[in-house]
Amino acid sequence: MSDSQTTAVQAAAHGHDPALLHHFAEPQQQRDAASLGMWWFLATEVMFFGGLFCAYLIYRLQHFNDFAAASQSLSIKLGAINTAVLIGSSLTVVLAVNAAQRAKRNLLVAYLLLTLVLGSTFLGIKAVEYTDKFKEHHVPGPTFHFVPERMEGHPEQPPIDQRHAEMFFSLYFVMTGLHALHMIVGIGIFVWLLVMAWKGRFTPSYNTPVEIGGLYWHFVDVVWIYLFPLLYLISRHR
Amino acid sequence: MSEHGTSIGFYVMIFLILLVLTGVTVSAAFINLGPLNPILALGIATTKALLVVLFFMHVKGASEKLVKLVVLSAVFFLLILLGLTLSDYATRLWS
Amino acid sequence: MAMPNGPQGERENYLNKEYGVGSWLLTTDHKRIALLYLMSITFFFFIGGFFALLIRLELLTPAGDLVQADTYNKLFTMHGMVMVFFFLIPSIPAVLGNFLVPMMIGAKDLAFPRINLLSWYLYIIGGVMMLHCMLTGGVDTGWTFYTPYSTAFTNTKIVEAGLAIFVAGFSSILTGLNFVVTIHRMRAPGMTWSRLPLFIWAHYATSIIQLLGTPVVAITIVLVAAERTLHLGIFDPKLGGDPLLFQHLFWFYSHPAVYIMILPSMGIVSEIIACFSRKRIFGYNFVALSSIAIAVFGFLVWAHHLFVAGISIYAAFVFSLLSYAVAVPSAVKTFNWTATLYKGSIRYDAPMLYAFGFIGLFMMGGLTGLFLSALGIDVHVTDTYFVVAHFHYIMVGGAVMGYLGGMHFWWPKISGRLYPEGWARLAALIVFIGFHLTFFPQFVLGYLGMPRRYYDYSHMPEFQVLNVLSTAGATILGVGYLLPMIYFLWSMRYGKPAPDNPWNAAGLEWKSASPPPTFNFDVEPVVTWEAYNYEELDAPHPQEAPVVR
Amino acid sequence: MAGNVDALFIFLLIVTGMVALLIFVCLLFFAARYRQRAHVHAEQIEGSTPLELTWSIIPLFVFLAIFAWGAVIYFKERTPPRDAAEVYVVAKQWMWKLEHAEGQREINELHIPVGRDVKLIMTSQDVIHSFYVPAFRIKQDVLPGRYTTAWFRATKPGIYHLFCAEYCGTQHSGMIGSIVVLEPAQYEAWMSGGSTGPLSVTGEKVFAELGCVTCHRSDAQGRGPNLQGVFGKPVLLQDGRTLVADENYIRESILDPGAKIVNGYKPVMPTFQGLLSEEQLNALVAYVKSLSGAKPGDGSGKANADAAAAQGSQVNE
Ligand code: HEA
Ligand code: HEA
Ligand code: HEC
Ligand code: CUA
Ligand SMILES: [Cu+2]
Repeated sequence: MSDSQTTAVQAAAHGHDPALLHHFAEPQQQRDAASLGMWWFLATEVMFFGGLFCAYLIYRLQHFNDFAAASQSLSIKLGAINTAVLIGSSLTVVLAVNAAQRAKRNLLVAYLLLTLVLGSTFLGIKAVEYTDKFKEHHVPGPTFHFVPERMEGHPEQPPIDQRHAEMFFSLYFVMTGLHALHMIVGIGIFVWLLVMAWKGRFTPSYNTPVEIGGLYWHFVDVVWIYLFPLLYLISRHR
Repeated sequence: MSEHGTSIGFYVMIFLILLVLTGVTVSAAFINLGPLNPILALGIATTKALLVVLFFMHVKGASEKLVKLVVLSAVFFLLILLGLTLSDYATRLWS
Repeated sequence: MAMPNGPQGERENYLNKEYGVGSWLLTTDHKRIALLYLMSITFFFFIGGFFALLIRLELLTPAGDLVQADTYNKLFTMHGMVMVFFFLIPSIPAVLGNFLVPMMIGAKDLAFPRINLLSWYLYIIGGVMMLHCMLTGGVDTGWTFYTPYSTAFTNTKIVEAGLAIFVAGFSSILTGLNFVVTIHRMRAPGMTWSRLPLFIWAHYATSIIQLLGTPVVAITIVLVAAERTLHLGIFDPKLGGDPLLFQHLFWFYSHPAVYIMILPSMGIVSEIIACFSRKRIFGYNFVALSSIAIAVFGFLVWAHHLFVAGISIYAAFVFSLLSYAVAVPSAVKTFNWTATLYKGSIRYDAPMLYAFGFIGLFMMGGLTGLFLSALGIDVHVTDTYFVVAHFHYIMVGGAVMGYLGGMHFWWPKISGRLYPEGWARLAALIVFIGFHLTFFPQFVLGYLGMPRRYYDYSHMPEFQVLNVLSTAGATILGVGYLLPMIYFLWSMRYGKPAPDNPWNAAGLEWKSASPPPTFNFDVEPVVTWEAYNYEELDAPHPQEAPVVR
Repeated sequence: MAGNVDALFIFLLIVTGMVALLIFVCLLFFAARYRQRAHVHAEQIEGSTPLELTWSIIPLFVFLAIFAWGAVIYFKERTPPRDAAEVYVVAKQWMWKLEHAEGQREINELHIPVGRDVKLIMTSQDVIHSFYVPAFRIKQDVLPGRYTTAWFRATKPGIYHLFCAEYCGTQHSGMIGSIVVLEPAQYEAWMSGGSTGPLSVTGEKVFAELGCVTCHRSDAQGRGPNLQGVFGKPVLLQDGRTLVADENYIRESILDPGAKIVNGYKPVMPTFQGLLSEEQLNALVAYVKSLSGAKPGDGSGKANADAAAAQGSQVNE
C-alpha cells in the first residue's frame, strides 16, 4: 500500500468518520461505487451458478426418470428446514442493515450474531445431509450405489440408469457444495462485520460494508431458493 | 438506502410470506399436476426470489434505474444461456 | 523500468514520484499497474510467439521431423492458451484501458484501486501456474479443452492449466468490474455519456462481456477438473454425460471473448482515426452504440463453432442467422471509420498506419467470418486452416495491430518520451507484409482441405508450398514485432522528451502532463467540450501546440 | 454437394470482394485526396442517419441471402436420402473402422461405387473425431455414445483423402485414410470378396443370442413391442411425446431403455449398457432397421449401384 493511501480501516482507527478514499470526490460517490460494484459482482455470480443451472436443466430434461428417482432420496424435511433457516437469516440481515442505518450498535451486533448462528445452522444441517448421503453410498465415485425407492401405487418404475443417477448426485454435490462455499465466505464476511460493529465502526453515514455484505448474503439465499425446488422437489407425487 | 419499507414489521411480513411460499411449494410437489409441477415450483421460487431482491435487497426502492438494469441484464443473459442451449437439445429429435 | 532521472527540477509524475521495487509491487496507481501489466503481457506474447515459430518451423516440411507429435500438440495448445488468456484478453484493457480509462473521463484513479492491484496479482498467479504447467509437461488438448479427451483420455496437466485460466479469468472479471463502476461513477463533472471517447464506450462493452461471460467458462473449467479428478459424470459419455454440453458452455464464453479481444482495439482505432484526420468521428452515436450491440449480440451466436459437432440442424439455423446479426454493427463501424476520412486532414504517423492496417486486416478477417457462419461452407472449412487464417486475421491482424497502434499513440503520454517515427513506420510496414504472407496462404490451404492441428502432412505433400510461404511470413512478422519492442525500450532512455499533447489530440488524457502526475490532473477537470472537438482545436489561434512528427 | 458449396463460396468471394474493394478504394482515395495540407482544415461532419441506415440495412439483406443459401445447402447435407447405401463407421484413436451394410469390413479405407448415395452412420469408441472428405465437402464430428450421420455421392472414380478433422490426441494427424471410388463393375468385383454376411444378418444372430427375441417376437405376444416396421415410423411414448424412431432412438432403447418408454408397455426391458461392443450395437441397429422393409443392407445395394450407374453419373464435383 503506498503511503499516500489511507484505507477506510486505517481512517476508522483514528476514531473519526471513516475517511473518504483519496480518489473519490465525496462519500456519496464512494458509497455508490461500492454498491454498484457489488451488484455487478452479483451479476457475475449469477452467470457462475448459471453454468451449473444450465447443465442441470439439460440433464434433468434428458434423463428425467433417473433424476426424479434420485431426487426422491433427498430429505425434504431437512431441505425445507434449511430453506426456512436461510430465509430467516435473510431477515436478520436486512434488520441488521436497518439497525446500522439507525446507528443502533447493540441491535446491529445482535442481528449480525443471529445471522451467523442461522448461517452456521444451515451449514450444520447440510453437513448432516452430506453424511447421510455418504452412508447411503450416494456419493459419486467407485462406491456409488443407488437403489430407487419404489413408491407405493407405482410398482413399475422404469429401470434406473445408474450413471444418470450418479450424475444427479454429482450435480447435487457440485451445486450445493458451491453454494455452501459461498455460505462459508459469507460467514467470514459477517464475522468481520461483527468485529467492526462491536468496535462501533459503523455510523449512519458509514455503513456501506454492512449494506453490501448484506447484498451478498441475500444473493446466496436466492440461489438456495432455486436449488431447493430444483433438487429436492422433482415429482414427489409418485 | 431506500426510504420506504424500512419498518421492521414490513420485513417480518415479507419473511412470513416467504415461509408460507416455502410451505406451499413443498406441498404442491406431492400433488400430481403433470407438467405443471415444475412450472409451479419454479414460479414460486421466482416469486420468492423477487421478494428477496425487491424488498430485502432494496431494489424496489433503489434511487437509480441502474441497479435494476444490472439485475435485469444478469437475468437476461442467464436466460440466453439456458434458452439457446435448450433450443439445441429440444430440437435434436425433430428431424 | 525506472525512468532516467530528468534534469533537476523535473516535475513530479507517476514514474518518478517513488522509486524502488516496493513502490511498484504495492502500488495502487492505475498507471503503474498498467505498466506492470505491460511488462507481463509482453513477456507472455513472446512466449506465445516463440511457440508459434516452432509450430511454423515444424510445418515447413510435410513430415513430422522437428518435434514429436505430442510436443507439437502441446505447442499449439500452449500457443493458443497463452496468446488468448495471457496475452490478448488482458492486453488492451489491462494496459491501455487501465492507463487511460480514468484519465479519459477525468478521474483520479479507478473506482477500486486495490482490486485493480489484486487483479494484476491474480493474473501473475495464473501466469506462474501456466508457466509451471508448461515447464512440467504442458497440456495437449488444444485451447478448447474438448471433452472427453480432456477429462478422460489425455494424461497431461489439464487441471493445472484449467486452474491457471480460472485464476486469470477472475483477474479479467475484476478488471471489467473496475471499469464498469469507474465509467458509471467516476466521470468528471460535465463528462456526459455523449461526450465519452469511443475508447471508453468500447471498454464499457468489453467489460460487460468480461463480467457476464467469464464466470461461465470458470464454472465449466471447475466441472472439467471435477470430472477429471473425482470422476463425477458430467461431460463424459461413458459416465452418462454429453460432451456437446461442454462445447456449449465453453463457447458461451469463448465466442463473446473474441469480442473482448477486438472491441478495445476498435476503440483505439476510433481514437486514432479521429485524431489523425482531425475530425469528429463520423456517426459518433452509431459507433458508440455498435460497441454495445456487438457485446450483446456476441452472446447469441456461440454455437456457430458447433455446426458439425452434432447439434440439431434447427439450432444451427438459429445460430447461423444470429451470427450475421453480430456482423452488422461491425459493418457499421467499418463504414464509419472510412467515412470519417472523407474531407479530413489526414496525417500518416505510425499510429495511423497501424489503424489503416487494422481496418484492412480486420475487414478481411471479419468477411471470412461471414464464410464460416454460412452453414454449408462451414461444414467444409471448419477445423481447417481456413478457420486458423480467419481468426489470426482478426486477432493478430486486427487486435494486435490496434494494440500496437494504441501503444504508439499513447507512448508519449505513458513514458514521457517520443518513439522514433521512422522506425515505427517501417515496423508497421513489416508487420503488414509479414502478416499477409503468413496467413493468406492459410485461407487457401484451408479451402483445399488441410485440417488444423496436424503436425504431419506427409500424405499430402501438395500442401507444402503454401506452408513454406506461411513460415517465411511468420519470420518476417517476428522481426516486425521485435522492432517496436526494441525502439520503445530505446526511447525510454534516448527518446526526445514528449510534450503534453504531441498529436494535438482532443482527449482529456492529453490535458494532463506527459507523463501524468500521480492523481492524473493537477486541477480537477471540468468537461465542456465534446469528445472530438477538432474544429476548435484546429481553429487558427496564436499559440497552436507544436505538431511533432 | 461439392458444386453447391463451391458455388456459394464463389458467390461469397465476389460479394465480399466487392465490398472489400469498395472500402479499400475509398480508404486509399480519401487517404490521398485529403492528406494534410497547410491552411486546409478538416470539414467537420456530424454523421448521417440515412447513410447509417443504408449501410446497416443493405448488408443485413446481403447477409440474409448468404444465410439462406448456406442453410439450404446445410439442410441437404444433413438429410441423407432414404435409399442410400449404408456404411457403419466406428472411429477410435487413431483409426477408422468401416463396415458396409453388406458386411465388408475395412480399416482407413472405404470403397464405394461411383454415383451412388452413401450414408454414414458413425460413432466413436473413445473421444470425438471428425469424418472429413475435402473433395466431397463433407465433414461431421463422430461422437462417443451416440450416432451422427453424414452422406455424399461421389461422381468421379478416384482416390480421395479422408481426414480426421477434430483433434483427438497424439496421432490425430495420422488418423487419415482414403475413399476409393470405383466404377460399378470394379466395385462389384471388390464386393465379392471378404464379407462375413450382411450386417443385419449378424445383427439377427446377436438378437437371438442376447435373448432379445424372448420379448420382441414377431407376433404381438411378446412382453416388448414387435419391432417389425418400427424404424422410421413415429413412436408414441408413455409420457405423451411422439418421436420418429431413428438410429439414435434404437441405440438408446437398447442402452438406456428407461429413458423413453413406449406407450402401452411396462418398463421391464433390462439395460444392455456395457454388454455390447460398438460393432454388435451397429449390427443390432442394422437388424432392427432391416425389419422395416425395403432398406439396403439386405443385398439390394449392388442392384441400386448398378441402377445409378446406368443412369449415368452427373458430374457435380
Ligand atoms: C477477435 C477475434 C474474433 C472476432 C472479432 C471474430 C469475428 C467473427 N467470427 Fe470468428 N473466430 C475467432 C475469433 C474471432 N472471430 C476464433 C479465435 C475462432 C476459432 C476458435 C477455434 O476453433 O479455435 C473463430 C471461429 C469462427 C467460426 C467457427 C469456425 C469453425 O470452427 O467452424 C465462425 C463461424 O461462424 C466465426 C464467425 C465470425 C463472425 C461472423 C465474426 C464477425 O463478428 C465479423 C464481423 C465483421 C465483418 C463482417 C467485417 C466488416 C464488415 C463489413 C465491411 C460489412 C460489409 C459486408 C458485406 C455487405 C458482405 N468465427
Ligand atoms: C492472440 C492470439 C494469437 C496470436 C497473436 C497468434 C500469433 C501467431 N500464430 Fe496463432 N493461434 C492462436 C492465437 C494466436 N496466434 C490460437 C487461439 C490458435 C489455436 C490453437 C489451437 O488449435 O488450440 C492458434 C494456432 C496457430 C496455428 C495452427 C496450429 C495448428 O492448428 O496446428 C498456427 C500455424 O501457423 C499459428 C501461427 C501463428 C503465428 C505465426 C503467429 C504470429 O503472429 C506470431 C508472431 C510473433 C512472434 C514470431 C514472436 C516474435 C518473437 C521472437 C522472434 C523472439 C523469439 C522468442 C524467444 C527468444 C523466446 N497459430
Ligand atoms: C425383458 C424383456 C425385453 C428384452 C430382453 C429386450 N427388450 Fe426391448 N423392449 C422391451 C419392452 C417392454 C419395450 C417397450 C418399453 C420400452 O420402451 O422400454 C422394449 C422396447 C424396445 C425398443 C423400442 C421399440 C419401439 O417400438 O419403439 C427396441 C428398439 C428394443 N426394445 C430393442 C431390444 C433389443 C435389441 C434387445 C436385445 C439386445 C431387447 N430389446 C431386449 C422388453 C425387452
Ligand atoms: Cu481422430 Cu482426430
Ligand atoms: Cu465465434
